[in-house]
Formats: sequence, structure tokens, C-alpha cells
Amino acid sequence: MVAISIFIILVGLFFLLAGTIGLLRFPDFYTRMHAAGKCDTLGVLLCLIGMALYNGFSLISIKIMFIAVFIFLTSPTATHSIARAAMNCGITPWSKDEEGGRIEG
Amino acid sequence: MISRYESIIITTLCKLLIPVIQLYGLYVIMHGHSSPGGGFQGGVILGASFILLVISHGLDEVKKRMSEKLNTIFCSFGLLIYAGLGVLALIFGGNYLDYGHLPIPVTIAEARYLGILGIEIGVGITVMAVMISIFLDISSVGEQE
Amino acid sequence: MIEYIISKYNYWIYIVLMMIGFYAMISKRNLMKKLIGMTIFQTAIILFYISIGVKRDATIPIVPEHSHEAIKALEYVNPLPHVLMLTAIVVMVSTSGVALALLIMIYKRYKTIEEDEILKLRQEAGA
Amino acid sequence: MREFFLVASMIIGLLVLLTFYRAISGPGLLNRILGVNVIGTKTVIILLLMGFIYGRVDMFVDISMVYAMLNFIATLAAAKYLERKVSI
Amino acid sequence: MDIISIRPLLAVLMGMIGAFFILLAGERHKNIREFSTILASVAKFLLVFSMVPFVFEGKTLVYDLITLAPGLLLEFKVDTFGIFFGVLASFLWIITSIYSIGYMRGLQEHAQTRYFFCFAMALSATMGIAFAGNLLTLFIFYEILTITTYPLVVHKETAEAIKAGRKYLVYTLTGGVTILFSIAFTYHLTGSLDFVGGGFLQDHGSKNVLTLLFITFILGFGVKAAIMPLHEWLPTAMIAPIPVSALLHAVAVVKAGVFGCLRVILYVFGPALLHELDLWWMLAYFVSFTIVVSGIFALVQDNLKVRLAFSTINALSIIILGAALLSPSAVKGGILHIANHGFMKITLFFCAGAIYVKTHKEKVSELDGLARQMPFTMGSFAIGAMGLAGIPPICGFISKWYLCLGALEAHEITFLFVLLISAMLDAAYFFPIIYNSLFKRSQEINPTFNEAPWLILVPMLIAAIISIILGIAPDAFVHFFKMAALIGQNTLH
Amino acid sequence: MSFLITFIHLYVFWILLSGHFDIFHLSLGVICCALVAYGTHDLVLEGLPIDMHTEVIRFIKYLPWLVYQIILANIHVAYLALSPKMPIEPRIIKIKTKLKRDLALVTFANSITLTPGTITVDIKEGVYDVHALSEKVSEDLLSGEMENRVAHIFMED
Amino acid sequence: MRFLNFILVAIAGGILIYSTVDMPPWADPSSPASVHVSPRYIEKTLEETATPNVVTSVLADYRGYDTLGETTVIFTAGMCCILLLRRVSKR
Amino acid sequence: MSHSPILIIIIPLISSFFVPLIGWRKKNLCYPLVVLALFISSILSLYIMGSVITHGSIYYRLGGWEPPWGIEYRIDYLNGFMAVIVSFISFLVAIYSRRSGEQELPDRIVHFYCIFLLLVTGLLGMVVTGDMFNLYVFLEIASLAAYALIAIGEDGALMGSFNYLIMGTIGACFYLLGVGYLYIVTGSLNMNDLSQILPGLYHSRVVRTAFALFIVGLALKMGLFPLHTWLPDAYTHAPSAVSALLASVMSKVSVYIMIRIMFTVFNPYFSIELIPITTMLSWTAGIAILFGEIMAIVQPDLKRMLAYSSVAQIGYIVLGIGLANTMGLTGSLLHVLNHALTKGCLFLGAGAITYRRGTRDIRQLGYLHVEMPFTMAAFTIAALSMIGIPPTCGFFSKYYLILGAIDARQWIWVIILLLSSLLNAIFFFRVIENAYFKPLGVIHESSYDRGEQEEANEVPLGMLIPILALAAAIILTGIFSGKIISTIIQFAIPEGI
Amino acid sequence: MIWQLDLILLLFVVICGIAAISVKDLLSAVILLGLYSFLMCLLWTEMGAVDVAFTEASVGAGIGTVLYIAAVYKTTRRSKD
Repeated sequence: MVAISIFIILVGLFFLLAGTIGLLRFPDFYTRMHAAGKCDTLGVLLCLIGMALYNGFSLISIKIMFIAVFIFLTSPTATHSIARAAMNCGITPWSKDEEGGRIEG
Repeated sequence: MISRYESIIITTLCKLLIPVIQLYGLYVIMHGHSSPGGGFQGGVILGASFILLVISHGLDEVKKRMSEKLNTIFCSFGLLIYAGLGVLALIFGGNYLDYGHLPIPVTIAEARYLGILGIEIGVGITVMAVMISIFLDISSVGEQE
Repeated sequence: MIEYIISKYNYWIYIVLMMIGFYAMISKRNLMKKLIGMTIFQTAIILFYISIGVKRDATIPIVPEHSHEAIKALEYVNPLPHVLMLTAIVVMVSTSGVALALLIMIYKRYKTIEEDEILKLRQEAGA
Repeated sequence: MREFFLVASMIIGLLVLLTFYRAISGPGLLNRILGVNVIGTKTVIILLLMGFIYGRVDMFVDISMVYAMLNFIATLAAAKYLERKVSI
Repeated sequence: MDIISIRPLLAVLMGMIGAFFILLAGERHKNIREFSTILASVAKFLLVFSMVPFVFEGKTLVYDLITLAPGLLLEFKVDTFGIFFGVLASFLWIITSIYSIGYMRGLQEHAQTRYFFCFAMALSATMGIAFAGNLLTLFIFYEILTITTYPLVVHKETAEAIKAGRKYLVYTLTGGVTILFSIAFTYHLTGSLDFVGGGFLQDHGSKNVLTLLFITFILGFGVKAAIMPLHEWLPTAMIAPIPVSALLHAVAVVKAGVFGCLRVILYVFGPALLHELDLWWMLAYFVSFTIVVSGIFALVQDNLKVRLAFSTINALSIIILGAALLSPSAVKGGILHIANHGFMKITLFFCAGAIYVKTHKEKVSELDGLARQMPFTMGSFAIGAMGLAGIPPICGFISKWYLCLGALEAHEITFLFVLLISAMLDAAYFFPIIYNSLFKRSQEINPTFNEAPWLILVPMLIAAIISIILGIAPDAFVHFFKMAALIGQNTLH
Repeated sequence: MSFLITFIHLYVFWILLSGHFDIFHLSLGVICCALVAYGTHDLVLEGLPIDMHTEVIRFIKYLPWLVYQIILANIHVAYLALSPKMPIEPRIIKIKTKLKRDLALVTFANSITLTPGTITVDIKEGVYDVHALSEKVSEDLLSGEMENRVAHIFMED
Repeated sequence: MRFLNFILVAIAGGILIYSTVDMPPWADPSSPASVHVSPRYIEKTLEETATPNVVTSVLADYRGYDTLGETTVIFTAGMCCILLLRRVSKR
Repeated sequence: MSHSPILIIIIPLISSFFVPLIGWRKKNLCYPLVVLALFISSILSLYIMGSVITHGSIYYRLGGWEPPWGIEYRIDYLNGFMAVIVSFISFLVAIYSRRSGEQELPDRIVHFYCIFLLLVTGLLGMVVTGDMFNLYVFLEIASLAAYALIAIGEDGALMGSFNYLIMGTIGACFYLLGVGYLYIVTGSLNMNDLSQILPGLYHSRVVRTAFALFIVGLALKMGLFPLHTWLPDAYTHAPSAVSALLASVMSKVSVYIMIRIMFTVFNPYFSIELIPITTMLSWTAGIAILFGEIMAIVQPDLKRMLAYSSVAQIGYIVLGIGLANTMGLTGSLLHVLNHALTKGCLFLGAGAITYRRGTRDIRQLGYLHVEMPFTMAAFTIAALSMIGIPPTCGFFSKYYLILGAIDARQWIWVIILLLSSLLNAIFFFRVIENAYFKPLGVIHESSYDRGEQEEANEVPLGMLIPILALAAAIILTGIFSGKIISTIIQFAIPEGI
Repeated sequence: MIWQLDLILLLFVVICGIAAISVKDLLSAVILLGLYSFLMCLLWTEMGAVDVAFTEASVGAGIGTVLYIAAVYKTTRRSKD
């Protein structure tokens, strides 16, 4: 059980790392948002599952899963709201063709 | 910041989250004895839930649930619970805030436990009401003249 | 020397933070910046207090409810600074609230929150 | 096992450091919000990991849950701000 | 031999009670207001007078009001010197009250309530100064006197008056502050402030410290006593209405300063200490300078009141000189001169007032031929002037005689000459006025008889007559002479 | 009715949260849940269906699929982020949807957002603006499978 | 002016750092703060207040009066905001 | 009645909770409630003072916990004295605040009263407590209330209040930090406990730094000279009742804390011998006196002048502390009382003048004595007290301060004290001169003409009574200052001085 | 107390504090302040002060930042320094 949970947490950490690197590397705000918000989601989920497994079946684990649920609910909402705000502010998404003309948020 | 959030995603989700957050706030108040938390934290969470409601549903929705008058009453009422418990202890022969002298048929330690619960509730109510009122005041200046 | 640094570094960081806040409070001309500095300043003090309470190899100050062993104080972090700091945080929030209210009033009145501009406006009004 | 959680939390700490670059240098407000949001999510995990390190995870879950619930309020508020005021 | 008696307190309070009723009556009930003024003054005089016998029996009336500070009481002690000053001031208040009523009504002045109120308060304070049992009590009433006379000085409310008021305040408050310092220092040295005949400062503090203390004391009280470099306020303050100048600047205020000086010389430091420190001749030379210079200044003044003011400065310094010589006769003469000068100077001021009320003239040069129009006034003026110059049988002669004797007793011929010169100067600046008013003619003045109203005339004549009586029988009425002798005895051991 | 539903759900949540199962804490829970439910039941159950039972079951069935999708897409995005050339082709695509109810719309939108590589930027009158990171994810989305599944949950197919 | 402020801040910081020399080492279990008053709270909390969370028991009972003050601070802040801002919204 | 120490705090506190509740329905009921609460509180404080005099110090354990663990109220002469001052002056100001409040802030009167009560609660709480941290909490209550109350004043009040907030927060934080520094080396927060532990640690740098932090923090709070910059703006533009309360009471409470910390928590040996703090304090105080008064002379605005005068008067009090001998401290404590009465009276008088005249320009106060005879009489008495004319109380404190300075053989302070008396005279007589002896300036814009002003146009009775009461108190305190010293102040002076 | 985390977090906090007061855009500064409060919360949890961390979490995430944002919303985002 412990080994499984360690493995899951490590995978989660890997996704978190990927997301962070994406956050740093991606060229514009929208793409970064993909990296940040989304890779994280899975990474966090995996970490939480790993910890819940490690903890065994108890109320604590249920609470940890609740945390996961809440993150699943709030994270896309937050992302959506920022994206919407960025769009409303008139930030055009970066695309490969017109690299120079982008406006940063 | 007072009007309803135009995005349906946000309003819907907040609608679902707010009761949960509120219940969580109450949980934090009630279980301050055995786990971290207490009146202030719970009160802030409750207040935050209302702030979330303001952000997502606009001011009117909040006014429906928590009118200015009710808010003021809560502000004072919470503190009255607190100070009143102290006075009650005073009346029943203890020093101020000495919950051991409260007229509850349990041991002194348990009486203190209940006293702590009582004041946590009072603190929670006040903090919630004040947080809402500060936020509403700050964010509604000049918008409803 | 090294040992000295290691044994005190927490206090030093708090001093650095506090000085950042302090500098912002007395030197920034923007009132909002002053408030931000104020928050940092207060938080630094809270950090200092919490640092007082720390004990090596101690756990959080919540004792097990149904344990039959005697509770040893050394095993738990000193709770008193935490209590004090809860109050301090509350004070911090309250002060921020009042300060922000004032800030908004100032903005409504002068249409700016830069201190020097406000002073100029007031001098013009006075002259 | 404590060591593992310690290492895990250190790794996440380093990730936070990386995210910090985004949060502080921006560019612009939105990227900062994004960075802060990401750090907020990571905070939840670090808190839980610390709970495991201390061996008292039952006490730390509550804090994490607060973050999980409330973390997006500030983001929403900022986003709502941006919806109104067009210039950045 | 101390008798605890409430009379001194009542005497002090009487003025305040009068002031209260004056305020109550206000502008609406003028008669009640003025009646209460007179009533209070008479009552006060009677009260003070009733204490005289005790003093002659060698007893002291004492009343401790409250503790101002641990070991420091607000106490009234009626000793010989106190009763001397008290009787003088309270008696002069009566005639001045009558006079001021006439004067104020005659000129239809504004803010009369304030005037009478402050007047009564000032007299109250004067009485407090007279009966003060220690330095702090004295100082308290001294400051009250300053404050209550300030409105009287600026009574006219013109720019000039306000300026004069400012000057008055600056000088007197500075003086007050200096006194405060000296008092605090004395307290620091001795732990006590009670007056003791012959002084209580011996064996406290080093020589230099005591010298400094003496200088600060004299500087402090010297402001009100208008010793020469500090006299500047007095001529300026003559802008005030005549009764004010008369009572306050000729009697109460400046005499309070002199009184303070004498208290310090005789009751705080004491002759022995002053001899030991060789301070007495310093003071004597200092005031001699004032005597001569003020006489010369007076000669060149054209404004009658200012000339009188300089004459006052002169006379005050003579008094202090008497005390400073520290010989029995000199002290006796000096103290007697307080009373004598009071009566004579008030006569002169009343005359000036009468002239002003009738003719609105203030300049010396305008008084030619006035004696025909106002014979009584100018007659009184002549009496006062002669008295000041030391011509018998007017009272000024007696005091000057003893002063001269004192100078001889002290083996200081210099001061004898100073006194003689001052007498000559007095004569020199007063006699031309009399001469001119008698023998010169002027177009402006109507030579028909046209005296001032009786309310003005009567007090003036009373004062003049008393001056003569005191000259003939110095011990008449309240035994001023005997008192002065007693004071000399008590202090000079 | 809506009060009762809210109350029951909240109470379950409360019991899971609270580790104490004595009478005192349970009754506290009743009071708290009643308070919250009283305050918010009209808010929560504004547009909820009558047949809640089925929907919840279907929703729970939907979750594993969603997680699976998330994992797949996540690997893809991780690859995008980590590959040195960074082969991304961001674009905005518009999806016209047949979904009607708010909850369905939101579920779909959040599913899109949760699935890495796509973000719902806006919903306007049944049209989703979705920002997609690469061609692959946009094609996945345009295939309509997710929409159908969501529609199935809320019985709108 | 900025520079002056900087100097001021530096001096203040210098004094504070100077004083850290005499502080007990960080996290020292035998520092005065850990041995004087607080042990009783930890050891007696269950016995005296039946509350396992020491912070809560100290906050609400041992030093309950502080908390009353703290809540009053919040109340004050709320009233202050109302006083400052609400007039505007009422008109 | 054994609970009276706590009752003086919680009666205003609980009333303040009721004020907004009642204010929602009936605005008129707030005022009686406030006055009643403060009245009871002040009577109780008198009672406490009485029992301190008869039975010695009072101890009250909050929550029934013994001192180092729980919070303790410890009321001795110094405390009781301060509590009486605070409660009585706030009671008088509360009476006054009705009419001025109606004019200055008509629509916010309910919350004004609420915060007013909270301010008083905070001040009282600071005074009676025996716990370092509890003091901080009440300090913050009082400060927050003060920020808001200042801010609702006229135009410039906002910036004044904001500056006060920033400076006050720095001050409070320094105080808090000082408490922390003491806590880290002693582990205790109780003042009495600290005073027993600390003597062994006097050579620790931490303790010394803590002391410096306390002094700086409190100096900020009270507006001592180099740190006074917030004070003039705040006092000038605040509503008159508020500036009266702040100037007369709030700064005094900070002074009280300073005395408490210097001489009770630390002992006099430390504060006087070990570190040069008294010298520094007296130098700053000396400069403060001169600076404040010179600044006051050039102010055309009445309240601003009074504010600068406050800076100077704080200097007096601190000078007394800096002299650190019996006489100096006696003068200092007496001046705490005297200045509280006097400045209260002056600010209330200035408020009354503003109430009728609508201007605070000193040059436009002509013929005020006809228009408002009683107010001006009281104002004059207070001004005389400021200058130090006997028998008003201001004289006596000045006298003791001079004695203290002489005792300490520090002639420069003697000179400064004497000089300051004259400087005070300059600016107060400027007011008196204008009010009594100058006709209404031509500059004055309102429609007064000479004929109209002859009518008395006194402020309402509710405003007049506190002013007159304070004026009477000034004289009575002056006359009975010996009594006050021998019954209270001489015991309030900490041992070992 | 976990000193490894402690060091990292202290470093973060200092950086974040400096960033918060040096950013010109006030909204960004406020957001960074929120980040600062997160980090502080972590720091305190790490030191064992769970209740304080809880408070800071709820305040920082729920109230503080939002209040600041509201205030910026009501005033201005521009700042000269």
C-alpha cells in the first residue's frame, strides 16, 4: 500500500513538474493557463489520492478526497474566470503566425 | 463588483459551493476544541461565503439574505453573547468570564468547555457580520446613491 | 559564527521582512503601498512571535484527547504566542479594513492616492 | 516515510520557486494571478504533506480544505475587476 | 501668639464677592453694581481695620486655607507689614471707587462691568498679597493681580491700548516667571517658604547661589516695582483710565512690587544675610540710579500722566532704597513712604483725572491758567506735588526725613545726596505745572470757575486732606508711623 | 422539499467532516445544517431536476471516463510542455451546443476546462468559446463525445 | 528623503539584529518562553477545560478577556467602516 | 462591588453593542444611553479610587485564573487616578457631544456614539489592565476608534487620520514587538511577574531593545516631538468633541503606559541608571516644548494652535518623567490631570466657538466675550491654566516640574519651562486679546454688525455645562492640588525614585 | 518545525515581500500580497502554529485580498512607486 501511494505521489509530482515547466515555457497567457491550471489538476489529484491511500481508509482520507473534489470544482472556475477576463480585456491569443503582435495580460 | 457575474459557470458553481463553505465555516466554529479553528476562523469563512455570493450573484442577492439591519444585529449580538456569558458568570458568583461558575449541571471542566463553545459562536457571528459589512461598505461606495 | 547564524536565522529573516515593511510605510508615497507595507510589517512581527514558540522536535499544540499518558509540555509547541498572534492577525485585518475605508474616502475626495499630489492639492486649496 | 514526504515537499517547494518566477515577473497582472493560483494549489499539497511529516494529518486537513475552498475567491474578484476596467 | 482667625480670608474674599455681585448686576443695573462696589470696599476696609488692634497687641492673625503642596499652605498671616499695606490699599479703594464711579459716568465709558469687576478682583488680589503668609501665597495673588489688571490696562481697546497691554503682560509675566523660579529655588534650598521677620535663608546654600537668588528675586519683583531698566511698561500703561492708573499703577500694582521687594529683603533674606553677602549696597546703588534717572526722565515728559508715572518710579525706588539701607530709620522711612506716597500720588492722579474729565487735556503744556477754572483741583495738585518734593507739613516730608536719617545712620552720605537730588528733581518737575496753572494765561482755557463733578472732587479732596493730616500727625487714624516703626523693630533685630 | 434535500446532503457532509459521533456533536450538526439549509436552499436548488437520483448515478458513472480523459490529455500536455520544440498550435474554436440547462452547460464547460489542452473562455447563447492548445485536443473536443455524455447525464439527449 | 528613510530603516534593523545576539537560540526547548508560563496550559488543559486544542483553551478561557478585546477590535473596525462609508450609500 | 474593576470596562462596552441596535429604531435614545453608561463608569471609577485609598491596591482575576496564566487587573494609585481622569472627562465630552454632533455629523450620530464608547472602553481598558498584551489589544481598540473618529471631521481630516493610522500602527507594532522581546527572555506577560523576573536580565541586549521599542512606540502614540507629525492635522480637523477627548485623554493614557513601563515593569534603577533614556527623554521633551510652542505662535487656526500646544504639553509631561525624581514625577502626574482638564476645556471651547461662529481663525474672534460670555470665561480660565497662572491648576504642575528640574540640577529645563510659560502666554493672550478687546474684524464675512452682537448668543446648555464644569474643575484642582498630591499622587509615584 | 522547508519558505517570503512593495501596478501588488499571505500560512504551519495558519489561510484567501482588491477597484491601479 505504501509503495503504491509513493508511486502515485511521484507520478503526481511529475505532472506538477511538467505543468510548472509549461508555465515557464509557454509563450502567452492562454497557453500558460493550460499548463498551469490543468497539469496541476491531475498532479494534485494524484498526490491527494496517494496520500489518502497512505493514510488508509478513514475519515481523514474522505476529507482528503473532499479536498480533491473542491479543487476540481474551483480550479476550472478560477481558470475560466481569468480566461474570460483576459478575453474581455482584449488580449488576443498567441498563435504561431504572428509572434510579434501579441499583447500580454 | 456589485453586480451579478455574467458567466453562468461561475454563478452556478458558486451557488453549489456556498452552502458547503458555510457549513464548513460552522464546522470550524463548532470543532475549534479538538482541531484547529475556532470562532474567528469560522466567522471569516462564513463571511467569505457571503463575499463569494456578492461576487457571483451581486449585491441584491445578499441583501435578500442578510439585510443591513440583520447584519448590524448580528454584529452586536455575537459580542453580546460573549460579554453576556461573562456577565452571567459574574452573576452566578464567579469572576468575569469564569465559565466554571455557569449554571450548567456538569463538571467545572465541562462547563468551561461549553463556555468556550458559547463564546466561539459569539465570536463567529460577530466576525461574519463585520466581515460582510466591511466588504459591502468598501465595495459599494458610490454605487447606490 | 556559522553556528550563531544557524541558531538565529529565523529572527533575522523576520527583521529583514519587518524592515521591508517599515521602509514601505515611511518611504512610499502611494498610500496603498503604505498599507501593503503595513501588512508586511505586521506579518513580520507575527512571524517573530511564532518563532518564539517553536520547540525542537515538538508537535502542534493539540493534545490527544483520550490518551492516558501524562502530557509533557516539551512535546508540544508553546501555544501562548499562537494565541497572541491570533489576536494580532485580527487586529491586522481590522486595521487594514479601516485603512482601506479611509483610503477610499481619500480617493473620493482627492481623486488620487499619491501623497504628494494630495499635499499639492491641499496647498492649492489653502492658498 | 517521513523522509519521503519531506523530499516530496521539498520538490514541491522547488516547483513553487519556479512558479515564483511567473508570479513575480509577470509579465502583467494576469500572469501573476495565474502564478498565484498555481502556488495556491500547491500550497494545499504542501500543507497536507506537512501534516504527514508531523504525523498529525487530521489537524492539517482542515487548513488545506480552507484553501481548496477559498483560494479562488481572490481570483474571481480580480477577474471581475478586470472585466470592468479594460485598460491594463 | 498666633490667633487663628478667618478675617484675613474674608478680607481677601470680600473683593471677590463684590466682583461676583458686580458681574451679577451687570450693565443693566448700574446702581446696584456701583453700590456693591462701594459696599464691598467699605466692608473690606472695616474688616481690615478691625484687625489693626490685634497687630498692635503683638499678635498675628493666621488662617491656613488649604494645603497647596505637602508642607506648603495657602496661608494668610496678618503681621504688621501686611496690615500696613492692607489698610492702605483697602482705604484707597473706597475713595477710588467713588472716584471711578464719577469718572466712568462722566466719560460714559464702555464695558464698565468688566472694569469694576476687574477692579474688585485686583483689590482682592492686593489684599491677598498683603496678607500672604508665605512666598507661594504671595506669588499666587501676585499673578492674579497681573491678570486682573490686564483688562484694565487695555480698557480703551484701541490699538495703542492693546499694545500697552501686551507690553504690560510681557514685562509682568516675565517678572512672574522669574519670581516663580526664585520661589522654587528657595523651596529647594530650605524646604519652606514662610516669611520670618529677619529672614530664613541664612545657612542655606552657598554665597554665590544666594546672590543669584537675590538678584532673581529683585529682578522679578522689580518689574512691578518698576526699577529702572524694567520700568518701561509703566509709562506705557498710563494709557489706561485715570482711576486705574491711580489705584493700580500708583498704589496696588507697583506697591505690590515694592511690597514684594521689601518682603524679600526683610523677611526672606533678612538684614543679617544681606550684610553678610554685601548685597544691600548693590541694591542701594541700583535703585539710586533709578531715582536719579527717572527724575530726569520725568522732567522732559509732556504728558501729565507719564510725568506722574516717572515720578512714581522715582518714589518706588526711594522706598526700596530705604529698605536696602537696612538702618532702622531708613526702613521706617521707606515703609512710611509707601503710605505717604500712596496718598499723595493718588491725589495727583485724581487731579489729572479731573482735568481730563473736564477739559480732555493731558499735556503739561496745555494746563496754563487752569487754576482759575479748577481751583480745588489745582490746589490738591499743589499739595500732592509739594508733598512729593518733601516740603513740610505734608506727609512726604516725614518719610523723606527718616530716609535721610537712615542714610546717615548707615554712614552712607552718597545716598543722602541721592535723596536730596531726588527731592530737588521732584520739585523741578512739579512746580512749573503749578506755577503755570496759576500765573500763565491761555486762550483755550475759560477762566471761569468750572470744577469737576463732586463724585470726582470729593475723593480728591479727601486724599489731599489726608496727606496733610499725615504730615502733621503721622500717627493719626491707623498709626502708620507706629506700624512702620514696629516693622523696623521686628525685622532689624 | 428543497430544504430537506439540501439539509440531508449537508448533514452527510457534516458527518463526514466531524469526527465526533456523540449526541452533542450530532445535534450541533443538525442545528448547523438546518441553519445553512434554511439560508441557502432556494439558492442551491434553483434549477435542479425532479429525478435527482438517476442524474447523480449517471454523473458518478461519468466521472471515471472524465478522469481517464484528463489523464490522457494531461500526458499530451506534459509532452507538449517538455518536448524541446514545443509543438503547440493554440487556437480558439467555437462549439455550438444543444445543452439547455444551466447545470448541464456548466458541467460540460468545466469538463472541457478540466481536460487539459482546452479551456472554456466564454459561453454565449449556447456557443462555447474554447481555447485549445493543439490540434489534437481540439479534434477530440469537436468529435462531440463529451457533449453527448454530458447530455446523457442530464437526460437531454 | 528616500535615502534618509533608508538610513533610518537600516539603523532600526541594525539595532534589532544587534539585539538578537542575546536571544535564546531558535527552537530551543529550554528557552524561558517555553518553560515559564506555557507548560501549565499544555499540561492542564484537558483537566481544567476539557479542551484538547490548547490554543483554543488559552484563547477562550485562560486569556479569554484578550479574545473579548479582539472581538471588540473587529466590531470597532466594522463600526468604523460603517461610520466612514455608509453615509454615502444611504443618501 | 468587588467586581467594579471589570464593570467600569464592560458597562461602556456592552452599551456600545446596544447603541447600533437601538439607533436603528430610535436615534434619540443613543445619547442618554451613552451618557448613562459613562456616568456609571465614572462613578465606579471614583469608587475604585476610594477603595484604593482606603484598602490599597485592588486585584481582579479575569476568568478566575491566577496571574501569570490568566489576565489580571491590578489597580493601584496610578491606575485609579488615570481611570478617574479618563472616565470623567469622557463623561463630560459625551455630554458635550450631543449638540456638536448634531451639527457636525447629523446623519452618522449613532455610529459616532458607538465608536465613542468603544474609544472610551479602550482607554479605560488600557488604564486598568495589568497584562502587557491585554494592553495592546485595548490600545488597538482605542486606536481604531480614534482613526475613524478623526476621519469624520472636516476636509483635511482624512489625510490626518491616515497619517495617524500609519504612525499609530507603527507605534502599536513597536509596542507589540517590545512585548515579544520581553516574552522571549522571560516567558511572561504579566506586568507584576515581569517586574520580578526582569531585574536579573537587565544586561541583556534583548531587554534593552525591548525597552527602546516601548519608548519609541509610545512616543509615536502620544505624539512626542520628532514623532508628532500626525498630531496637528489629526487634532485640527477632527470633530471638536473628538479632538477634546483625544488631546486630553488619549495622549495621557500613552503617557501613563510609559510611566508604567519605565517604573513598574522595569524598575527605576534600570530606567534611570542603566540606560541614558531619561536624559534622552528630557532632551526630546525640552525641544518638544519649544518647538510646539513656537509652532503654536504662528498658527492662525485656533484648533491647530491648540494641537501644537498639545505637542508642547506632552513635552512637559515627558520632561517630568525624564527628570525622574519625586518632584518631577509629581509634576508630571499632576500635569497629566491638569492638561487633561485644560486641553479638554480648550478644545471644547474651540468647538463651541466654531459651533456659533463657523470659523476658527483667531483674527476673527472679535467681540466673542459679548456673544458667548460663559464660553469665553471658561476658555480664558483654561488659557490661564495653560500659561500657568495661579491658582489655576496649570501653575502647580509647572511649579513641581521646576522644582524637579532644580532638584535634578538641570538648569536648562528650568529655563525652558520658564520660557515656555511666556511663549504660552504669547499665543493664548493673542486669542484673549482678539476675543475681548478687538472689534469684529472687517474680514469677517458673516452678517454680524456691531448692533447685533451685543446680544448674547451662547451655545446650548448641553455644550456649555461640560465646558463650565471643566473650567470649574481647573480652578478646584488648582486649589486642592495639595490635597490631590498628598492623597493620591505621592503614592502613585513608583517606589525607588 | 521542519528546517529544510523553513529555509525555502523564508527565502520565498522575503522575495515576495520585496516584490509586493516594488511592483508599480497596485492590483499586482495586492495579488502578490495574497501570495505573501499564502507563504506565511505555510511558514506558520511548518512551525507548528496550526491555528494561526488557519486564521491566516482564511483571512488571506477569503477576506484580506478581496478587501484590497475591492479597495483598488474603488480607487486606482496606478501608482508612482
